[in-house]
Amino acid sequence: MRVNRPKDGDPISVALNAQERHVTFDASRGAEAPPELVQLLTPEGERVEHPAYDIDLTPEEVRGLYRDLVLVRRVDMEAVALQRQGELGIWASLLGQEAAQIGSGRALTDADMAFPTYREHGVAWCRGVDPVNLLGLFRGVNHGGWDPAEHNFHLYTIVIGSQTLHAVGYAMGIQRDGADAATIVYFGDGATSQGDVNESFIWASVFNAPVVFFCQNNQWAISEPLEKQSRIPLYRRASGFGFPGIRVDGNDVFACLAVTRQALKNAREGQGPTLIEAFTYRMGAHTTSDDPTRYRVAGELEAWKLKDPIERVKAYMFKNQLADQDFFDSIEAEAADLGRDVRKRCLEMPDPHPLEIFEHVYSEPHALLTEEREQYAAYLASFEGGER
Amino acid sequence: MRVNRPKDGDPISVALNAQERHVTFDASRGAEAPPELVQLLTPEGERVEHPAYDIDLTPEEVRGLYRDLVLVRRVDMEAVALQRQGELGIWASLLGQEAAQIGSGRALTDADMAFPTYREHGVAWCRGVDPVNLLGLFRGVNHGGWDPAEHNFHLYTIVIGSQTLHAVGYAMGIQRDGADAATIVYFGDGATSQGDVNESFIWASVFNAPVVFFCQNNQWAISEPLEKQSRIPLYRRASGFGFPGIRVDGNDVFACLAVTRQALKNAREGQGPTLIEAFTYRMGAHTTSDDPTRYRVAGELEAWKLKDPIERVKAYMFKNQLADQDFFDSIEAEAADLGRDVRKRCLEMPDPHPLEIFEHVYSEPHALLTEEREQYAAYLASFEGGER
Amino acid sequence: MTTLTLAKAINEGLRTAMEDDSKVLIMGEDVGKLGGVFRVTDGLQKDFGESRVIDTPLAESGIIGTAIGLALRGYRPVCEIQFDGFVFPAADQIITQLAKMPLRSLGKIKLPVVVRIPCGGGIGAVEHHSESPEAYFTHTGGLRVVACSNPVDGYHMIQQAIRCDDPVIFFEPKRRYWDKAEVERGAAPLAFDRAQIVRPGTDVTVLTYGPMVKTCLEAAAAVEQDGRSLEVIDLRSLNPLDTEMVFESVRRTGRCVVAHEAPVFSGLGAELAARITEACFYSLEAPVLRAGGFSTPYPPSRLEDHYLPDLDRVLDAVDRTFAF
Amino acid sequence: MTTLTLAKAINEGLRTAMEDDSKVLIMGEDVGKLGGVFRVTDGLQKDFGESRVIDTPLAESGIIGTAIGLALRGYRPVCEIQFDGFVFPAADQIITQLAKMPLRSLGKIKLPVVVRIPCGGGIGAVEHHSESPEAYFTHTGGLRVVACSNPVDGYHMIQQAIRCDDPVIFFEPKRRYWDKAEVERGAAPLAFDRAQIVRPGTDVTVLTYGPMVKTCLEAAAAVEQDGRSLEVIDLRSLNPLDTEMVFESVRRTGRCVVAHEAPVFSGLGAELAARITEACFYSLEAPVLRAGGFSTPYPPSRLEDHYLPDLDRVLDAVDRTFAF
Ligand SMILES: Cc1ncc(C[n+]2csc(CCOP(=O)(O)OP(=O)(O)O)c2C)c(N)n1
Ligand SMILES: Cc1ncc(C[n+]2csc(CCOP(=O)(O)OP(=O)(O)O)c2C)c(N)n1
Ligand SMILES: [Mg+2]
Ligand SMILES: [Mg+2]
Repeated sequence: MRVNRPKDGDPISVALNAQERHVTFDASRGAEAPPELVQLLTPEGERVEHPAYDIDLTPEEVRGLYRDLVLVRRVDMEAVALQRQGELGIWASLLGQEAAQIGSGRALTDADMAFPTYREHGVAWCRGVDPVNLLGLFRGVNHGGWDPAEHNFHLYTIVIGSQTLHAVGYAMGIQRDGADAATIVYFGDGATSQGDVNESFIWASVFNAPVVFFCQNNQWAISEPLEKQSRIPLYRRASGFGFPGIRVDGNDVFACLAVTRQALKNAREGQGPTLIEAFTYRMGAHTTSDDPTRYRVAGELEAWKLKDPIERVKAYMFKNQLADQDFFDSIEAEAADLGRDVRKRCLEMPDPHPLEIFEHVYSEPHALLTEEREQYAAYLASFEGGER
Repeated sequence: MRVNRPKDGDPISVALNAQERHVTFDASRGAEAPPELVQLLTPEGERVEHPAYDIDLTPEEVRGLYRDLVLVRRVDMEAVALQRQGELGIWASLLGQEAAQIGSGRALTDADMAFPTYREHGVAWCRGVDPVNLLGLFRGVNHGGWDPAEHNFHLYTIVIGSQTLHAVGYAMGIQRDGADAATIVYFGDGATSQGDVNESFIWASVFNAPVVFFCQNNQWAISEPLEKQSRIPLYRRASGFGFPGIRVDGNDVFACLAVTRQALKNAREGQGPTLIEAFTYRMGAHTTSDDPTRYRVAGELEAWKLKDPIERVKAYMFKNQLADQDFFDSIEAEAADLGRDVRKRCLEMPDPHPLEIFEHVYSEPHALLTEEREQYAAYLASFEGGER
Repeated sequence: MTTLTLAKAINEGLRTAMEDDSKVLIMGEDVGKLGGVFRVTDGLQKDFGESRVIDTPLAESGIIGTAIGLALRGYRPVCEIQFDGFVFPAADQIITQLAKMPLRSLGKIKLPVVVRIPCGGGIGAVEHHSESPEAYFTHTGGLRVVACSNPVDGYHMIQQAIRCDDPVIFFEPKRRYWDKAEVERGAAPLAFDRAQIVRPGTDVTVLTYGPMVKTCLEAAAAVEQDGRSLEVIDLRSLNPLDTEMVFESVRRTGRCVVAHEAPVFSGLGAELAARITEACFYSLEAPVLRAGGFSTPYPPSRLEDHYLPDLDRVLDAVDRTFAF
Repeated sequence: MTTLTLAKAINEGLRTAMEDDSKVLIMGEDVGKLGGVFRVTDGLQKDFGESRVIDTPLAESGIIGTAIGLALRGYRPVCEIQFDGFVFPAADQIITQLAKMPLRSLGKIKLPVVVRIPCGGGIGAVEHHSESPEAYFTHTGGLRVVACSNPVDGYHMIQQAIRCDDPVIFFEPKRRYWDKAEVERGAAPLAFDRAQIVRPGTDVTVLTYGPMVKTCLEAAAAVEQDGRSLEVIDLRSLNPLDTEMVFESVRRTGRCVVAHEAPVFSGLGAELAARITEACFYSLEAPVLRAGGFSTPYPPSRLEDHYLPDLDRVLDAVDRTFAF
């Protein structure tokens, strides 16, 4: 093990330096120490120590995390392929962010509640949401449709940042219930600029709500690099609102797990909110509609490939003989099966009936929609065979 | 002189302590040193030193500041009286905040631009806006109506926080013009919770815009005490956005002048934004419609009366023989004249013509308003004598 | 039977709802100790505590956003927007989240959030304190929009709104807060989405809601002596509309005027006019005419008596329907 | 004459405006290097630099709020809202500030800010990417609201919008971005607030704008063989409306259908119906009928062909006007 300190010239420090360059204000007037990154597993698969955070995992648990990482990447790949083949309208890939999502997702207890953006396929996996359920939105057969209460995993939210307020409100509910639970809310680096996200920091702080803000800083908001959102590291935002912020290596599943677990524990114990900035990288396009070659250089991606969140766990497991080749083969096989299963059930997903347009808008009868529904039903019936 | 350190038990420290009590998070996890308050003149009228800020004022300048303070208080009093007599619909008194406004207002150069809330009568005064112009909005004869470009003083803004974004945009314009100017924007403690205000911090920081955020923390947002908006001192908010924040004694006109001058200078010189928290107290009601006895204890006001922003300057002038009784008498007389003049011209303010409803909504002809205007003119004409 | 002002009637309705269901919360700016700037929540924090009557930070988006979160956790928040003109910072949370989340979940989520908005002009206030933003919400599928006009409805409708499992935008006519009426607490209230004929008549149907109900009733009384009989309908529910009652009335009278304070252009009156014309085409002796605010921002208060449709403007529209 | 897509025509219009006036700025999310998600600002940052084509932080209120500040300093910002459904975080800045500030100053302030909004459905997108929020803005006095429907208008109207001293909400029909037409750069454009008869006819006036213009033209072509002649009017300006042209047409045809993608309830079609009925009461053979979106949130994309009024739905409305 070595003490955690990103090496000069490694992609993370390069990125950090690039970011620091944009800090133009006089360092004597309020600048803080350079950001420290909690890391427990290096890109090379070495375990490192961190003074404040550690984690003790059984080989079984490590294998479990590895399996999670591989399987969610497989689901994601399959979804990208499904989109390419026209089976999904669009897909927001989590490629590169698996560790941030699995690490934080596995830190949650059943009683905790998670509020995702549109990219938390890994967290959904940890919560036990059937991956096929995630596809409906992207296929265009529904806007989400799962029951948030079933797995304590809220619906995907597309309007950037709105879910942060829902999460804080939910956490205020937990407080009122006196429940032993916390809320975690996910958002991106771009989202930190939205008024709602900052209001959610205020609410959480003022009411000391049991919420963990989990920002996946993948360094891009579509084409905009991080410096369009902030000139200092994002985790520092929290200090301005009076609660702790911490930066974790978002490609290190151990560190993400350890840091999130601690923050959730603090929240449950009445110590209020924490902001976690998981420093990671969006290895894919923003979505399947995006073309990142228009705005970012290829070298960046290449550098980050060396920090791959899965490879380092694999290297660690090899080095420490936590698994043999059979294990890795079996996970590959499971992944292939899962991919096939997801694909098959995606293709089977039925289109909604036209009259579903009028369903679920209100929970009690609504005269206007009843009227529109009847008129449209009659209209449809007027076509030959009742089909347009 | 004595080195600046608020005494135990004085109202400011009491308030600070009260506020600190609400800081419930573990002090070892990110808490900062107790807030330091820049003060150059004590409530007793003693000049004190501050390591980072000082000011050198000629007797003439001190007398000028005193005159400003007294005259804006007089205008404010007159407006309150006018409201009581039914001549204004409502009035937002600046009582107690004169030093914050005169100090910061006198720090501005002609080229600088100020964006007020609805309470910056003192800043308006410094910009050379005729006090009577401020009354139109409160009398209900217009929504403001002055030309912001005439004195580089923007219109009053009632929607809490919106003007902060305007100010940053304006500052971005200054940058593009390469002008030697800065922008200052005023807002209250309550306003710091609005998304817009936080977005304005982000914009200012990312674009390094020449803007000074001047928050008058008068400790109340209508009936809500500061702890409903923040659990740490407000000036610290800036650190989360990567620019300096500083707390100044808002009842100390010297300190407000010194700190604002420096922040504006930094802005003009390309060092970007500063947040100034002027720690002060709303000695009056929120507005003439408000009844503060419903939510705050009388003792609080009594304690703050001892920190009166005008009395301390007077004491200082007496002690240092910067003015004689004649001077004070002449200012009183001038204030009385000004009050009479404001009153007289307020009463003379004509009601707008009904058809003005349709004016100034668009700058180019607009068919719909033309039509509505014509119809309403005809309708009015249909009444006897053309009057409803 | 008690005589209550509208403000007090809503206050009592809130109190009853809070007594009936411990999940009901009040949240907003100054709703606690102050009891709201109009005192509609007066005394509730004292009696139900700070965890049920929540003074929030000063941010409307935050109020609605956290209310949604509380509703997801099983609470029934009643949010106060201090004045009509300050609902816009919350527009995104209302329009993209509150209105759409139940559908997003295919009905698995219910969002029983009530957004109370004191609305309308006539109190001599400064900018943003006199607006009538209902059309922004009636155009937003997923919301129910209602307006009360009197203490009886204030008392009952607020309770119905709270009990309703859908999000409700609840308009309260601020210039009528001090109007009094007898309220019978035990009475069975009219259904939440029904209009009410508040004055029967035969010659013209006058459709209105909120603050203009009183104005229209006065207009009806004023022309009675001239032998003109106006039927005044208080719509109460603005989305959905009680078109059944409206159409029946217009078919009987053959003439219709809609009166509201909001700007006429693209206002709710347009929807009523369009819908009535389609449904009652052969019964109409004249087009449906509208008396409303002008298509400008709300003017300074010294002009508001010109801006707001008053008795004369309503009667002018009535007269004009007879000119066809 | 050049053949341009709508997206490219607006791009060229922006470029020309930027060349003509150094105060014109572009701002929004991803408008710089990426050229916008629809490439409408493609190449502009490269040619005009980062200080005139500004990639902003991800916050719509911030975009409009700072644009207002820039306009106060003499700039003419053109803001892009990435998709229709994301305009709501900016609702407050648009409705309470942009629309009202000129009046607040009694005309001393002009706010030449253009808010470009790619709008409408039909591209198979996820939630919030297919909406038609124009009615929220047509109901807001102080704003001009326009919608282009084709490359010629895209090229000219964006320049007119930028030259206009009033704030303009500028809708761009995203599913028509790739439609092509010949654009004559030197041609004298039609006035900004005028409607245009895009297909003359005699039997029914069909009023529409934005993405539905093409649909309505197809509808008109489809029924021509049945001997039914539709006059299709592209409204172009939604506030103010060119009522002169509209009324003249309806008086001629005696029948009118309004088609838009936005929900019918409380939509702009209602205003047109109400206004036309009042002005053309004796000419109308049938009520003005509306073909539009349903009064629900925009559905998932696999249902959008049912939600959006298509050729058949427009013709169904046309048929229904003949049933009266
Ligand atoms: C309010 C709002 N504005 C704009 C968009 C369009 N949009 C979708 S994703 C995105 C970038 C988000 O970046 P970030 O928060 O960093 O998350 P990431 O996609 O990188 O995970 C934008 C601008 C949106 N969804 N919502
Ligand atoms: C967006 C918005 N919400 C609510 C209000 C109503 N309101 C007017 S002043 C005020 C309190 C403002 O407090 P603060 O920012 O501290 O300024 P102060 O009045 O104390 O100077 C409130 C809630 C408003 N004007 N704008
Ligand atoms: Mg990102
Ligand atoms: Mg205050």
